[in-house]
Amino acid sequence: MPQMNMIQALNSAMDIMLGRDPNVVVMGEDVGFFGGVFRVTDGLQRKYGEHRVLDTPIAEGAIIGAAIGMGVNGLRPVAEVQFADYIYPACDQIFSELARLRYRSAGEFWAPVTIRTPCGGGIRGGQTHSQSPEGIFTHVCGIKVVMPSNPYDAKGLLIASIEDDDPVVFFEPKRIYNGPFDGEPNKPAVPWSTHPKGEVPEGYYTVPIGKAEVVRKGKQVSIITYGTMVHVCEAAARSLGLDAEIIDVRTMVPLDVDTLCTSVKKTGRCLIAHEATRFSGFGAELSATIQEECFWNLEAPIGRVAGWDTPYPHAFEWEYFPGPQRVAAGLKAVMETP
Amino acid sequence: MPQMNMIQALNSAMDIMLGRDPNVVVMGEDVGFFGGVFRVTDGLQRKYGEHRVLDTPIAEGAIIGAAIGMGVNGLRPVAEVQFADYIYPACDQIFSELARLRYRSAGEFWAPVTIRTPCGGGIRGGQTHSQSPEGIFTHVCGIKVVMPSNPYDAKGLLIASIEDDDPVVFFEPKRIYNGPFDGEPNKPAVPWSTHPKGEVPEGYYTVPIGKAEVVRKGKQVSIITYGTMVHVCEAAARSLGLDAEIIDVRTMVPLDVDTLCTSVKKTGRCLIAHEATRFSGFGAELSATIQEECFWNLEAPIGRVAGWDTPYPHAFEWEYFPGPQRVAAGLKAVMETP
Amino acid sequence: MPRRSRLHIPHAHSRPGEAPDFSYLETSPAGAVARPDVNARVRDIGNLSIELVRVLDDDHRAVGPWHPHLDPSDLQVGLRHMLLTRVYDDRMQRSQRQGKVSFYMRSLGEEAVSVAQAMALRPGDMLFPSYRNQGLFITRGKPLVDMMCQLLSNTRDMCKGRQLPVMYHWTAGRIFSISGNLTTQFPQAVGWAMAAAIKGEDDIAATWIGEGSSAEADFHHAMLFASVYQAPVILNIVNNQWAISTFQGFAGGEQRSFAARGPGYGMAGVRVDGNDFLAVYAVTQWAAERARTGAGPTLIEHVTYRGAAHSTSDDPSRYRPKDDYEKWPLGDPVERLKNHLISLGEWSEERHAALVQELEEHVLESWKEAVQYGTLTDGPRLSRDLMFEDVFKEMPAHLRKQREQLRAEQGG
Amino acid sequence: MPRRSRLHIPHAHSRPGEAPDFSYLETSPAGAVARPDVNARVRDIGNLSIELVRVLDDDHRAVGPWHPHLDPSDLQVGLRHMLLTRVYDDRMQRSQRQGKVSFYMRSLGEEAVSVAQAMALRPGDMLFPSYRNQGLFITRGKPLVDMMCQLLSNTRDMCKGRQLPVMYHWTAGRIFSISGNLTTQFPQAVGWAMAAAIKGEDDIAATWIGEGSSAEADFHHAMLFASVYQAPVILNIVNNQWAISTFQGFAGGEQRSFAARGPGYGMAGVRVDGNDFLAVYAVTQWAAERARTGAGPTLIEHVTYRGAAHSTSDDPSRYRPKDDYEKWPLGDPVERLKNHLISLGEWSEERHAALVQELEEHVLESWKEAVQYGTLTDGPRLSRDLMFEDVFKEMPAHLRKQREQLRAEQGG
Ligand SMILES: Cc1ncc(C[n+]2csc(CCOP(=O)(O)OP(=O)(O)O)c2C)c(N)n1
Ligand SMILES: Cc1ncc(C[n+]2csc(CCOP(=O)(O)OP(=O)(O)O)c2C)c(N)n1
Ligand SMILES: [Mg+2]
Ligand SMILES: [Mg+2]
Repeated sequence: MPQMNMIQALNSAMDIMLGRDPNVVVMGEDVGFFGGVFRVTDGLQRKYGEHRVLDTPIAEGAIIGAAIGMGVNGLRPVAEVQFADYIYPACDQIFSELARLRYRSAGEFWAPVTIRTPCGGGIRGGQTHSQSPEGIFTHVCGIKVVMPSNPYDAKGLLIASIEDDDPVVFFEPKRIYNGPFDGEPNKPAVPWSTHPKGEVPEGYYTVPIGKAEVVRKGKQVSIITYGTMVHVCEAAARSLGLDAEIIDVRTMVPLDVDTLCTSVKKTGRCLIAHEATRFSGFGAELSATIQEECFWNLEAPIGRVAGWDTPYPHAFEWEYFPGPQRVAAGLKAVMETP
Repeated sequence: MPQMNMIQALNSAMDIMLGRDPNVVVMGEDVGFFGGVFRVTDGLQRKYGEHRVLDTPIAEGAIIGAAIGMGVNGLRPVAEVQFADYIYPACDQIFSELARLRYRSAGEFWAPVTIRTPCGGGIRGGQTHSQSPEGIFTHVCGIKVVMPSNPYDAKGLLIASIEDDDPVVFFEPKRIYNGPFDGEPNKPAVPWSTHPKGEVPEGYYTVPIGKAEVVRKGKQVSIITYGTMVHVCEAAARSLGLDAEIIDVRTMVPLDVDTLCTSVKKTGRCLIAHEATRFSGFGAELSATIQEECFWNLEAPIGRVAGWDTPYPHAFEWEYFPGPQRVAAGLKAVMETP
Repeated sequence: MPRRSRLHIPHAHSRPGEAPDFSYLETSPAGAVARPDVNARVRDIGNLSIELVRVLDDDHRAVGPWHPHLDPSDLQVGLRHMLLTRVYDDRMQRSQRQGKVSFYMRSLGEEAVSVAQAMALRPGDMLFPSYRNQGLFITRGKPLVDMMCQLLSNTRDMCKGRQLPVMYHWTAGRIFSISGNLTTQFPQAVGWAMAAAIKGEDDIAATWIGEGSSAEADFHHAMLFASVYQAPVILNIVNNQWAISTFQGFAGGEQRSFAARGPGYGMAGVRVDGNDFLAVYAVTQWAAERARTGAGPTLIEHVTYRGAAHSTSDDPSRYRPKDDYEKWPLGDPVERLKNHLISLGEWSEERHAALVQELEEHVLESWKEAVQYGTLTDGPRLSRDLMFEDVFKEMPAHLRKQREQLRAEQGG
Repeated sequence: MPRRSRLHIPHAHSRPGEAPDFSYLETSPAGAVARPDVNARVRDIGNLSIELVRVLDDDHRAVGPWHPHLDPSDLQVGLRHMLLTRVYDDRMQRSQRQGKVSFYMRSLGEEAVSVAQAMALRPGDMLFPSYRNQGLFITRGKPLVDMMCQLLSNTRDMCKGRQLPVMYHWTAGRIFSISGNLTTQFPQAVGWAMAAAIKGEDDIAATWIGEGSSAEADFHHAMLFASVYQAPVILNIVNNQWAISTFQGFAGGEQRSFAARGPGYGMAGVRVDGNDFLAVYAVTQWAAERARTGAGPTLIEHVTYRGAAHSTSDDPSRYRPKDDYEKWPLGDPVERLKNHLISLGEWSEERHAALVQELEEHVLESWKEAVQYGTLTDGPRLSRDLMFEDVFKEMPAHLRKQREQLRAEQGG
């Protein structure tokens, strides 16, 4: 099986879809001639031409506005927002238009737009290149929200997103573009080739939207997480010698409540972890839902581990990042019963 | 004591602040000559002149962008966004700039902007004049988020917001502009003069930001809510003959966790209610926090009652609105113990 | 407290109680503006964005290079559509006043814009309207009953009860869903046109906003993308002088025409008398040919006047003189086309009166039929289950659950 | 699969491996453009937005009506600031390559814009820069050590470690905090200027974006508000031909100059040779006088070239010819001012070399001092507690709690 890092896997997903479906177009700032600032679209314009892989002006709102119109006219736009921190100029087109078009037109108009955007910190990006705004998008009904944690899922979920007739906001945790990351910045970087999910088929396949994955079976506690934090949580649980069940949410909307709750009902304990700011982050919805569904099975309060409720500061990146220490502290609290 | 409805109370707050502080300016679409589409700024331009009360072009992003610059230059802008549904074009200026300016400049620059915006449904506004997007703003660190439920609080909180050196997004539940509303659209409208909180002092006073209020003391269950839903929850609890403790959150950020948790620890049961869409709404954060703090006191799962996870449909306004039936069903569930 | 201020505040030219004053309006005589080749370079036709293209003169004659030489029968069709729009508007306005409809917006005085443009475009061209373009639907032949059912949110509502009245759409008629959010359709139309160009199809897109809405970011987004990719699109600003209570100066019209934004973005900009059916037709034809032949997009500013209130929620007597509309220098589009046809010997007051009556009957008949399918308050209603559909293509579990909850809540 | 497509795709004029090609650039001879009165009406000075204001001719002489007649000593100050900017950039770039600084952005080739404009404005005028305006800080006298400490996120970092390198601010120097989000400062500057006008104060605002950034909505927001309220502001577009990998055609520059957007919005627009110190100075002075006397805002397009990479994260050899910068027809701003001074007999190669050496030493000294206050990796560090400050004016309970949590997490 070929090895791919996440950049290659995402590139392969778009390559395959550009090849299979003449209506797929890729667009965004620097995605064409240059192949993207993270090189995720490298080579695609050369291969499919500049009418299928479009460089755009620097106007996120216009990119999404135009993509909606293209979608209405039968194309399947895959639009890149260069950093998730720069998606806000497109909020109105996403929230008011993309998310609601099918609804307001009673199913007659819709735009199958996929919005790809790199998120998360850990690359010395400071407060404007590190954000994880996924929580905001989960509150807007009518869009699906996806975040993969590894190359295999990245490719399969991106293909599924492009094929989906609903709009999808697809977050790419940029810290793990090149390798899994356990939250210890001083350890040598590990490539994806060391990870089973770095094995990625060359061809077409999908990973279904709306399905969480149990990435580690365990009995003592359920850790519910996504993106980069999947790897951090694995390391933290291992360091504590806990038999944790670790679930990668993968799709935030629609949420796979069954998989999450089956696990929590079994273990009786639950820790939720994400890199985004804690207050009103997606962890809140996870916690509230699990509490509603699993209350009678809980042996301790559901815990949340997250980024602090501050911007992501350049100098304190690793104090901000919810690393293995913070996860371990969270796990210890969840394991206690008075 | 004079009687005021919420429109008059808000108008009075701005009138007083325009009078006390020459740096206060009021700005927005139709707020000047016309006095606002809900008449909240009626008469202010006549009284303070068109350099203090400014009509603006129809560009919410520009209104907030300009307000930030005005704030940096020593003014205290009170900017109206005509409907909360139209705040999204301003997301980037609010999230990336207004919320972070003090932080990124290490406290050297800031803009004390208050953004007023009418929210909520129940006025046959359809999907673009009915939204309650407050939850989204609570996830953005650096802005305070306020929603009053009555004229007295509206005036006191708006004055406190204008005086606050942090930015505040101030949501006004438009359904209760003219009178409290218990969720029964077919009953005759009730004016604020029938409600104790319709008594509003003429002069200056503040209601502190960051303090929830126990609007009804009770023993059996804590209902945590805000805005229009305060009145609906009161009616629903009354109809069930429950001795509910009802708490009006008033300020979402910073959240008065103590007042909420003191109550839930006492009653052991908790229902959270808001009009906004349920999934990842502010109720999720309330539920998660209360669960974390009060887990060992809970006798039943915390319940959530909210708008459905759909846009607010014109024809099904009352099927969408979380009225007394939905609240009562939620209360019944919370009161059950297996 | 009053401080010396250097800030310029645009002032409406007349306010309630004052005499209407339209001295600010810059016009050109009918026939005075040259008609350049459709392939003209933008830099050579800057005058089109400042002058005012007009065809009908004060004596009701069609003059000058923009005269589109339409058959009288086409003019009669145009007149009919404009009148039908007006009669429909009047009747629906009354239905709102009677409490049958929750909200309504008339297009009084602006009928020529929608009707002439719909006629000048091809059926395959895709239209992205604002809420004041009912004339597009009417001209393309959308049955009035369908439109009324939307207003009533009834069992035949094309929007399944989800949208505020007037937010129609018509897939078969190639008219996009109207949004309550201003200007969002502008970049979408450009994207649609870009897709047509990518696919090598000949259809073009056209879209409309009010002058007030040109302040929104999406105006710029649309202008920029249209210019950069030379998208086959017509971008229309209907300058009816008023947003809600603010006049066009608050959208930038005091300093420069709206059409002038076109050349600023390297795009053709044309300022046209929006109450002159023939001029609007001719300019649209010119812009459509430009777009279709790959000569680029066009921004058209239609200079017109909002004869009615902004919507049924609004009282214009609070912010402008009561008789403003009567004094509008460019007259009334229906009257002007009617008089032109009469001057051609192709129309008469009698035929006109008969047509009005016919249309009134047609509207009334349609209304009678529409209310049979239910109103907001009476009669058959849509199933509440529909509320949960079309949020996604397939209903996810949490919405199925909420649908059940609602059924339980409402007993059944 | 390839389909016939009519979509226009802008093409860079030369790509890696090709010979640089600047034939697209439209220029005017030095001295050729008239200098209108500062009170000229926008409609009468449209030419300023199309032609190119230049003062320095090919023989290094200052010619024509825009010649600002500065004292040679002022020109020497300007040269010094430009050179210091360049030397500082070079040294910081190297520090980044050595891993001392996480990120850096040079302004090579664009130094005249910041330096001449800062000199032409008054100290009280408020500046809202982009990330490529380090020359503003340098010209206004911000100590280099302060700027370096920001790059190092060290204990004397004015941003307390919160911002990416180059996102300086300087309250006392009246320079606003730089944002990582493009164009957001544009409407903020207009708002600042509106406030100055409301308060009746004489200070004006000036703000800068790259030509690529003019695509963002905030460009339109700023243009519109500045025009409607005639705000005392100068809006600058630094057209250095490139965003990251996309050339200026992708921001609309292929169809029309960026300055032409000005007249489109009813605002003065001036296109100036951005590598001509004297021309930039003169145009800024003209625009500032307009703003200060209430004659309205001005949009200035500075035609220049980004001589270096976009940032230290970028490799321009992937998207443009390696020798592009050398072939740029408008030359280098430092060389041009130097040669002008020499031609005036007010400068020499020797004095120049000595100045460069002096500045290099100054930069090195400053760097030595700055690193004493810590670097990202070594030396004293800011207290991590600072992370929780300034989110709000007063720290709310949840942040105090998180601060405790972090202390516990990190032991103590
Ligand atoms: C984003 C947004 N902001 C504000 C509104 C409220 N609003 C609806 S119509 C209108 C005035 C629009 O004026 P104009 O564009 O001139 O159109 P006209 O009504 O004259 O046709 C306003 C402010 C809205 N619908 N959407
Ligand atoms: C809103 C936003 N979108 C995208 C980016 C990423 N980005 C940073 S600089 C840049 C190019 C800007 O080019 P230009 O405006 O021409 O400025 P220059 O770098 O040439 O000075 C891009 C795309 C950003 N910082 N902010
Ligand atoms: Mg209008
Ligand atoms: Mg540039």
